[in-house]
Amino acid sequence: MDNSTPQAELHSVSPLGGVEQVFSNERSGDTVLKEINALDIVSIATPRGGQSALSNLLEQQLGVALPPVGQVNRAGSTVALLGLQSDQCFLVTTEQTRNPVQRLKLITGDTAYLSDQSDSWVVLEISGDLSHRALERICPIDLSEPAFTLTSVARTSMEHLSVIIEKLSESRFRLYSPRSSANSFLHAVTVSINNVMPNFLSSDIPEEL
Amino acid sequence: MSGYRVNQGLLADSPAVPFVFNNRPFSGVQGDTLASALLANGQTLVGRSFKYHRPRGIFSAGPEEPNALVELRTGAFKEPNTRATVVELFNGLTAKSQNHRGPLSFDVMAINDRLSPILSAGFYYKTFMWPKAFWEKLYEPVIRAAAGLGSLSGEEDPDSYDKGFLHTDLLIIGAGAAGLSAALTAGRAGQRIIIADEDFLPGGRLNLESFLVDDMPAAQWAAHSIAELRTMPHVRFLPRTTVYGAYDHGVYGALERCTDHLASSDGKPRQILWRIYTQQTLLCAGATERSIAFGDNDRPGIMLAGAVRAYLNRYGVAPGKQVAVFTNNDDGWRTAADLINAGVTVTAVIDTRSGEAPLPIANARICMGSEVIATQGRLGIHSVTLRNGQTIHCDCLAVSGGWSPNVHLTCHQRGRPVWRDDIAAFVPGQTIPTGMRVVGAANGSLSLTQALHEGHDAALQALQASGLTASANTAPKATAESTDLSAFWHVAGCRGRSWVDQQNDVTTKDIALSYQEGFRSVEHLKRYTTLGMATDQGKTSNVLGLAVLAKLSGKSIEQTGTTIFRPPYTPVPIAAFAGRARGKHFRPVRHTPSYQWANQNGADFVEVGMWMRAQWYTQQGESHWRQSVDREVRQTRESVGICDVTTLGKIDIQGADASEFLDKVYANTFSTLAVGKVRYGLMLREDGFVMDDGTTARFSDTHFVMTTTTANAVSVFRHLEFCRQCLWPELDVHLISATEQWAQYAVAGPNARRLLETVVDAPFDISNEGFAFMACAELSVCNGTPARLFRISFSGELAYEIAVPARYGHALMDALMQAGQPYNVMPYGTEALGVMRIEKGHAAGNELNGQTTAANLGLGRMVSAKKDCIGNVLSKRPAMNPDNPIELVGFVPLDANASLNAGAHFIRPNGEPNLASDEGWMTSVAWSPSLNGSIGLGFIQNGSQRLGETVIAADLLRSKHTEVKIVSPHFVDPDGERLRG
Amino acid sequence: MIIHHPLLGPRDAAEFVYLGDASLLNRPDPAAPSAAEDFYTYLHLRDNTAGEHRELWYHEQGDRSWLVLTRNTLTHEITRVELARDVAGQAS
Amino acid sequence: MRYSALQVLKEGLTGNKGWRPVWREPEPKKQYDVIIVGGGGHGLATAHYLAKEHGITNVAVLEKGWIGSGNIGRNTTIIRSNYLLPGNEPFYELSMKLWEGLEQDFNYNAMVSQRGIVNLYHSDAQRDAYARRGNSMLLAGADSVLLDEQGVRKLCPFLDYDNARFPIKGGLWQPRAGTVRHDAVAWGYARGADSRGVDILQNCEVTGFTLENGRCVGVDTTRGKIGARKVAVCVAGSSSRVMAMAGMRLPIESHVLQAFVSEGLKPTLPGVITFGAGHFYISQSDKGGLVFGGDIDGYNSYAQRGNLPVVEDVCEGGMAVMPMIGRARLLRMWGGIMDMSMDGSPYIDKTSIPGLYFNGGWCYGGFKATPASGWCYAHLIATDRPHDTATAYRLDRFRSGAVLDERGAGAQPNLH
Repeated sequence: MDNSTPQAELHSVSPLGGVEQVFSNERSGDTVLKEINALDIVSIATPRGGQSALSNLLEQQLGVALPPVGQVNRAGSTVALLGLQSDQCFLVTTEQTRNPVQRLKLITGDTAYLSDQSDSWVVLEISGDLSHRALERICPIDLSEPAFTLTSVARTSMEHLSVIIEKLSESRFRLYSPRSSANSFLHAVTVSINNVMPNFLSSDIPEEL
Repeated sequence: MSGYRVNQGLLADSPAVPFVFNNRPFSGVQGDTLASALLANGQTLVGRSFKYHRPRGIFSAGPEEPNALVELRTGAFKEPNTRATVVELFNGLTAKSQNHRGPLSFDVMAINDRLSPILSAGFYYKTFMWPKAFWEKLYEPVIRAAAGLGSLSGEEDPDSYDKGFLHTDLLIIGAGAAGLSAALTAGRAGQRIIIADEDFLPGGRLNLESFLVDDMPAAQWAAHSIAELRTMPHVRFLPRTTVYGAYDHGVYGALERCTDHLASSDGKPRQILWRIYTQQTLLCAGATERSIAFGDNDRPGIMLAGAVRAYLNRYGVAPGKQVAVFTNNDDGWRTAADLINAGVTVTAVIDTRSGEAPLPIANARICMGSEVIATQGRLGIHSVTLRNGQTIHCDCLAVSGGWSPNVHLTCHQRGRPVWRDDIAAFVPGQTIPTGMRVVGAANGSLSLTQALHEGHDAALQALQASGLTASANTAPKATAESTDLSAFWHVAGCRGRSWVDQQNDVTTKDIALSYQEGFRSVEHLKRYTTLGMATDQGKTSNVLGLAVLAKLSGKSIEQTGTTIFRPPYTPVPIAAFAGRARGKHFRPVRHTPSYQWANQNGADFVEVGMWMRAQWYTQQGESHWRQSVDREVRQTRESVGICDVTTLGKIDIQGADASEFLDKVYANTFSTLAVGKVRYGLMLREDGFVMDDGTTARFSDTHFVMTTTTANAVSVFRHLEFCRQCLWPELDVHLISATEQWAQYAVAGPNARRLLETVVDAPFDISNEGFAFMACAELSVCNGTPARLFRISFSGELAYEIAVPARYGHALMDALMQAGQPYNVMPYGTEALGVMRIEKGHAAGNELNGQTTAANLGLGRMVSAKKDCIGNVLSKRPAMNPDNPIELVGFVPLDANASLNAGAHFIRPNGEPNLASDEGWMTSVAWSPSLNGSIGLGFIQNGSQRLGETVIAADLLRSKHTEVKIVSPHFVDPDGERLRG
Repeated sequence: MIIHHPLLGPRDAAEFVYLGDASLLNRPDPAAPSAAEDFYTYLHLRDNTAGEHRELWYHEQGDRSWLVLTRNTLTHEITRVELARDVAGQAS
Repeated sequence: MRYSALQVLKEGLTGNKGWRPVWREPEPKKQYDVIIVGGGGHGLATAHYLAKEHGITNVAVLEKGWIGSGNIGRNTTIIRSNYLLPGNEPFYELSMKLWEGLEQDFNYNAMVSQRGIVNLYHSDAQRDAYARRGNSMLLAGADSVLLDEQGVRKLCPFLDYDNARFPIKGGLWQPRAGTVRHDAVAWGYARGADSRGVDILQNCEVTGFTLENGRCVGVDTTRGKIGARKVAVCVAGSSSRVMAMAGMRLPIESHVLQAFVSEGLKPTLPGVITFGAGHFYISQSDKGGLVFGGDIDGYNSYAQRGNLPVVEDVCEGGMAVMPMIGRARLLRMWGGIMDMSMDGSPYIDKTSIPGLYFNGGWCYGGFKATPASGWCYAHLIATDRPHDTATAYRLDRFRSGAVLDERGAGAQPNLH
């Protein structure tokens, strides 16, 4: 960290320092757990009665309409709108800037109320054949089709922590949890993976796979 | 020694497995339970009963076992009260019998048995009352030591446990004939299924009987069916999994035993507690056999007829060399038949029914219309006496009183079972859990063919309900066996005691006495005699007990009714319900962005809710926390200090009607707050008491940022959402928590501005003129990092709070410390924060405890009379506005060196220490470096009118009475010149 | 218990926080002469029905919406779930 | 018949033939001086003290099912008088003193076992609040001891001190607190009341109140109309339903509280222990079962059963504070219906209808209050004046604002 002079630009730290863990196993293949950092997250609240105006605007400017609650609208791999409340969604983008609200405000003007959430969350991605089985240990939501699809998003709680979950593929999930408890959340997910890794000494797991 | 291994049963070619029971080495085979292995080794005596310490043997072959309870494993892994009948044998298993003093074969506590006439039901309610003091000192310790069963290790459970959530369309409980038949039909049609079975060898009684299914041995058919189901991707098979409870709306609790059959858990969870969410459920839990009450029917060697068959057919073990059968139904005869086929001697079949023998039993005495009235043998049975005086030799008596369907899960939502006379048993009633169907023996359909057909049919209905069509198949075929029975409960006129509940030692005499003393409702009977309250929850005894009671009252069993079946179906370890939430992981830990920084700079942390906060920073040469805290206070008041206040709740409030909304939720007015300004806000509950306080800043006409106390961040947010959605939905206002988003630091002290001027980017002006007390701004620091600056003060000093996005928190802390070097800046913790707020007379958690009003806090004037707000109306209730209200004031000891205790109560000098003279209490105390003495805040009647008066701070708990003077709560800078400077 | 959220479908009740009788939606008029009595009744007296009960639940671990459930307090059966915002909107 | 060790011996040797019913099963009379609606602990205690202390014996106790079938037969058997507020503490201390003489009073061994209760604290603020409470208790003549961590270690060495998420910093200890065999309390009071002439009428459900020109003069029941000069309702758990028959709405919600018992174990716990950083309290019964519980489920319910989240929450608390109980098995879980009041404190009061009295709102604290509740209710019924220790238990205290909010949680029943 460079702090030689107070005038130095502030150095940023990610919640988990960019952790990436690979859980290898001959029988089940690799399960990868990875922190995702390069994201801007802005909450967009819709003024009463301003639904369609805002939705059209976003569709024109970003190529994504306002999603209904529980759904994700994506534009390519760079922009996603997560419908988290009936009058509020998260804009998640990989195109980062110093002040995401300022930038988005240029587009939305007075049609939306914006609030920066980029630093509010630790974001983990879990992928591999065991992902589903691992999440089964902590996630109360049915993550299988058709209950939970590739355009689904849900906020729920896991191990006493608030978590937003989306499904990027059948074996790949993205999890957002509050930044301050990032370590507890990482622990919850890693324990889940370890607990479902096949154990060659015990006979109760194989059929499970 | 009587039991022995006749063949290998299903365990052909199983390897030998050594184990230890009561310190003696034994050998069983893979696939044995501890019980079958003990029987195979001729170990008939395995335990002692609860009250009379009677010798007891293995009674059943399943979870209903009342007698064969052992302490399994050793050291911290010890598991008391473990049923030997369900313990899967593993290499090196160690078990001990329980509840005896001295060797199992000679328990000195067996003296109780001699005293049994006196120790009758409820005897303890009638004595042990004199002398009064003797109960805790003498009687109770003796009773307690004698009671109980196994013992805990006293050490932390070293195993780990996990939990999980499963979702399915069809849950099948039990993989016996009915369950497997259903699973095949539904599975083949592609339905999403979970099938759970409590046994480690699924198949239920298919593994215990000598039947044929689809022309192959039943056990083999079960194995094939399971193999087929395992190939179906949409079928989840859970062996060793007990569904223990049925909860609302199709939620089922299940316990999977992952490593209990292994010598070691090998780092994996020992058990998993599953919550299963299902659309439909088939309960295929089978039935449990029950005994008959007759003289001395509890001797080791007397067991259920079906259990004898189970040991013979599944484990290849004959529980005796000379077996007699006592039955009231045809099923009992099958035990005799199977024994004969295995070459075991059957000395007699005694049937309470007259007429023809339903089966031919070679070389056995057949006694129709007869009864066993007595048994002989000390530590094991050696003969029985019949009504006609005949004595019959046997080292094992197989008893069948009929079968009781396992209706438990149908009753977990308060459904009541109904009586069926033809099978003399309770079957599921009309009200059972939504989405559940009951199939096979659990439904009173006791024959194999019925089970197979009902399973198939129920699956068809389940498929239809979820819009699937069955692929063409029919129910598996089996030969129909007869299950005729005529109810028979209690052999009358026996001289010996007739046991009903073997574990709790409840006999027919106890039931009669209970009735005689007026305990005639089944619930009274249960509570007075403890019938059915043992670890088996009366699985083999309840119905028998009801029958005996019914006979006494001349009512039918149906009129007599049952007690309530409650979860769990079989006992579940407490640790399994807790899962991972233990030790340090009991609850999540929250860290602020500069936690690492604080860690590296000598911080000592304290739990504040989920947060870990720095309470002080120890510097070199400081050996006591007070040294650190005093230094932090002095340094702040003299120059400048920095405190991490990130944990305060921050709520981003936006909308066209945001200011109107704030006027409604705050007692004071916010619509008049200018943009760029901050105001202290007081929030009431609707009942008029203070809910929370904090500052709210206005960044634009439509944008406010509210801070809450750390403790109330979540509840205030919830309350605001209630106001927004439920009370004033017409308002355009939106909330989102920004607590996690911003790292926030208080910079306090005379040099605070000078310090900040070096980090705030030009052209922002934070001079006293340009940025006066209670100003706020969005600006940038350290070359463009977006930040928020608030000029507010909790310490009473010239102070600011500066916030940056969390990712920069650590770096900002470094930057501020750098910038502050010329002023000898240092960080201070929550203790110094607390001292300074007490010096300044600010209320905090100890004062805002939900019991105080604005008036109590001296903030009565803040409750606006001009507008409505939450709590306004009810805050005016008379009793909340008395003539002599308690008021928050300051206190100092008359003796300058004396210290103060929070929690002390105030009484007038020379007043008696009693409630009548209680005038209030001390809420917060501190040693004030600024005043160089102890100070306190507290509530006392009419405080504001009594400044200068002396009262006693009475701390009876710590026998510390201190004379204190009532003073203004504003110990430092009462006129607030510093914070405006 | 499972609550069938009108927007999200079935969710475990553990995600929700319970408040109480839906009559709490009908906050009295603070300006009415009977305000003191009205607020006392509104906040404290309950029908406490044994049977169909309309009640307020908050989806704290979800979409943060307040819901009005119609739930039978004898059987726990839930027959109706509405957004409190809609119900309140109709009321006012 | 007087119970004694000698009697037990004598009967034991003569085949226990001589024991007679603990209470009679009489037919209802047409008219009583006092009818008590509800044959639970509080109702039976009220009848006992009406007869014994006030000489009013022409009394009937009406029970819709079997006596003791309410919360007296379904609780965690704890007795204590560790309250904070002056409106509460003297009442619960009176109860404690009555417990201490109870068995000799009604000649029945209810196994009153004063093995103490420790409320653990985990922060300085909690310690200060407990200090305030402990001093209130001492000011009211009760016993109370503030323990530091070492003190708690001496008392309960088996707790988790070294690996705890919320470290144990000490506890507030009341040595005179303890447990009682709950069913026996109902049976003992029934025996005491019955022996003084009180009629205990089981399977006699009240279906309505008889009012004559505004005064309550009796009740309709499933066993016919019964008249009385005074009718005293004492049906915690069903209060709203019963009082609705008199046209009254109450400051009460019905909630389910679950409780749990483990398999029988050899003695392992000294007394009652409550966890201060989660919802968990525990004791061990004379039979050896660990008896424990936690928070209410939190939603209105009359179904006497709860759901899994609370079971898990309670066991998490248990494992957090005493991980040695992990391998003990939970044998049975049940739910009772609580009268949850608006401030967590009960009501013992006249109603707006002359001749009709009300006792309820005990939340989950009714068991420990049984003797004092009966004592004070009997006093109110007999004298029409509240007992000195129960003057604060007014039904209309929310109108005046004189609330008794021990927790400072406000007018939301499921927070108390």
